[in-house]
Amino acid sequence: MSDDASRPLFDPPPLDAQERMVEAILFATAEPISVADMNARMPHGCDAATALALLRRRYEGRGVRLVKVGEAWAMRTAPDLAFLMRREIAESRKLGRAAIETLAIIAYHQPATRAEIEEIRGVSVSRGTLDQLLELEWIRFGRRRETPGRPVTFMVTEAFLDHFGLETARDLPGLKDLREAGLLESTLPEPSDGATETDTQVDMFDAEGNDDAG
Amino acid sequence: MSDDASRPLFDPPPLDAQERMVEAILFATAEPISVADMNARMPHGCDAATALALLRRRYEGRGVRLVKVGEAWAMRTAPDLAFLMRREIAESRKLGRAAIETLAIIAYHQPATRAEIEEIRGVSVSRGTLDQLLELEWIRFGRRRETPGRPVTFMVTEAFLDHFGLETARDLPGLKDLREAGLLESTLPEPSDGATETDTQVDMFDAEGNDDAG
Amino acid sequence: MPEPQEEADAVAERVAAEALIVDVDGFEGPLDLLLMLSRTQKVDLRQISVLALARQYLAFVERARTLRIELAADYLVMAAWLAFLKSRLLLPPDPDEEGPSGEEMAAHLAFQLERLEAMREAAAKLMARDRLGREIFARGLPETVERVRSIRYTATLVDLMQAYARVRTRDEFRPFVLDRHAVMSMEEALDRMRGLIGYSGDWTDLAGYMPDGWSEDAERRRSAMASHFAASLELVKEGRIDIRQGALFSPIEIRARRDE
Repeated sequence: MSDDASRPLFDPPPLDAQERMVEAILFATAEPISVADMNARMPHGCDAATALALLRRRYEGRGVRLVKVGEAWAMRTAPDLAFLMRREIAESRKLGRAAIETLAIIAYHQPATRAEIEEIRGVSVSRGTLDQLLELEWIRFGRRRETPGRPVTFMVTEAFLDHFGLETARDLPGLKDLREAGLLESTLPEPSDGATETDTQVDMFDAEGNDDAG
Repeated sequence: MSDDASRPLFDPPPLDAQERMVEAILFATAEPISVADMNARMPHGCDAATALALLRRRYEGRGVRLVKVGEAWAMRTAPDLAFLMRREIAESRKLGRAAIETLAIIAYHQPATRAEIEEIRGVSVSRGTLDQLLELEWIRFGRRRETPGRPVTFMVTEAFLDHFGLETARDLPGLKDLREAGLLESTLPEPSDGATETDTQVDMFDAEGNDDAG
Repeated sequence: MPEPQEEADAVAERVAAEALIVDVDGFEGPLDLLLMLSRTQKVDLRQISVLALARQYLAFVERARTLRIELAADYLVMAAWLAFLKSRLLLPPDPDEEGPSGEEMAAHLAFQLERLEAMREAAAKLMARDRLGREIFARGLPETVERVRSIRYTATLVDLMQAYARVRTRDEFRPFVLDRHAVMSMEEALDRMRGLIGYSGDWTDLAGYMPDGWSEDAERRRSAMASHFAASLELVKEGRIDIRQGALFSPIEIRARRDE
C-alpha cells in the first residue's frame, strides 16, 4: 500500500481478478472479514463489495457458500452437507471372549459377585470387562451380598433380555439343553439323528478334529 | 459401514452432488485429506476421485486451488495472491542454517542416516537440529538401515511436501540435475562422462515422468 | 594459470584468511571453511586446485595459531589430513603405498565440497519456494469435523450360550486338576510307599498300605488301591520289592527285597 492513496497511479485490476482476491482472502482469514477490511488489503481502486457479490453468486448451490456474520463475511459449508462434518465411525464388534463369558455367567448365576464370576471362569475378571458390560447396559448392579465385605452383585438388565430376545433370565437354556443342542462342542452341532456320535460327552474330551475315528 | 455392503440399497448421489461434497470436505479443513478418507465420509457408492477431478478443473485459475500433497488433497490459496496475505503470516521460528541444510540433505538423500548427513555437512548434527525438524513434522523416522548398528533413517513428511508446495519428493527443485551430476551419491561417480543413472536412489525417486500439476 | 592471476589470488587469499579468522565460530566445521576458501579460487569446483586449497587451509590454521585462536579439534584433524594429502600430491607416487592415491583423495575432497555446495543451493531453492503460511495459505477458518465413534457390540444368544458352555465345560475338565478328593495319583502312592517300604521285611498285604481315610469310601478306596498297586509294580521294576499273589483275587502281598 503506497502512502499517496489519493492519486490513482494504476488502474485497478479487472473485476474477475478482484473476485479471485476476495476469494483467497475469505478462504484464508481466520475470522470473518468486513468489506472495509477487504478493501484495505486489496490493491488501490478495488471494489470488494462488487467482487464479493460476484463471488457470492458463483458459490450459489456449491458445497461452500458465503455467509454474512454481523458486518463481516465468511465461507461456510452448505448446511445440507453438515452430515459430512460429522464423522460417524460406526463399528460393530463382536464382544470379546472375556466379556461374553462374564456376561453369560452373570446371566446364569445372577445375582453374581465378582468373586463368584472369577471362581466360575477360573481367571480373574478385569474391571474393564465389567465396565464394558455396564456401559452396554447389559448388566447392572444388584443388591450387595450380606457376606463379609458386602460385595456388590451383578444382574442382567432389561436391555440384555431385549437384545437376546429373552423374556426372563430363566428362559436361558440349561446346561443339558446346551449339550443337547450341540453347543458344548467347538465344532458344528452333531447330526440330529445322532448316528455317528453316541455320547456327546465323548467329543467334548477328545478335543478338536481328530478324524482318526473312521 | 452397512452390514450388507454388497447390495446397493440406494443409488449414489449424482456426480455434481458428489463434487459439492468433496468441495465442502476440503474447505472445512486445513489439512490434506486422502481420497480414501473422503470416500469414507461420503455416502455409500460415491467416487471421490472422479468428483475431485471435476472440482480441480472448476477451481483452475481461481483464488484458491486444489493441490495434491503426497497421496492427499488440499485447498490452498493461489501463490500469486501472496501479497494479500501478509497479515496472515504467523511469524514462525526461523530455522538456523544447520537445520535448513539438514532438511535439504534428508529431502534429497532420503532415507538418510545421521552419519550420512554428517558426512555431507562435514560436521556433527546436533540432536536439537533433528528435534526441531521432527517437531515441525517436516521429517520423520524411516526404516532402520540394514547395516551394522542398524541406524535409523530420516525421511521427509507429507507436512514437508505441503509446506513447500510439492506433490511428491520427486518434485524437489533441481533433483534431476543433482542426480545426473552424481551429487546424490556417497562417492564420486566413475569419470565415465556418460553421467549414467546409478541405482542407489532409484527406489525413492524413480518415476521420472510424473505429470506436472499446473 | 597465469602469473598475475596467481598473485591476485594470493592477495585475496590473505584478505579472506584474515576476515575468516575474525569469526571462525561462524563456520560450520572444516568442510564449510574449505568451501569458503575454495571460493577464492574463482573457478568451478570441478576444476579446483585441491593442492592450492590445502595450502590455503594450512595457512589459515597457522595464522590462527599465531593469533592464539583456539581451533576446535576437527579443524586440526582436517589440517593434519590436508598436510598428508599435500605431501601425497607433491611427492611422486610410491608404488608400495597402500590405499588411495593423492589424486583420488583430492578428487574425493573436491566431490565433497561440490556436494556440500549443491546441498546448500538446494536448501536455498527449497526455502525460496512459495511456502505454506507465507505465500500459500490453508483454510483460515476450518470447520471442526466432529468425530462420533459409535461401537456397536454384537453378541447373539448362541454366542452367549456357547460362552457359558465353554466356561462350564472347562469346569468339567477341572477334576484333573482340582477335584482330587476321590483320586490318588500313582506318584502320590509311590511317594508314600517309598517311605514305608523299608520297614517291612515280611510279606505284607498291600491293602495295609492304604492311607487313612481312603478305605471307607468305595470310590476313594478303588483309586487308592489302583495307584498303590501301580506304584508297587514300579518298585518291583526298580528292584526294591518283591510282589506276589497266592491265587486269583487273593490279597496282593509285598516285601522289601533282602539281597541288597
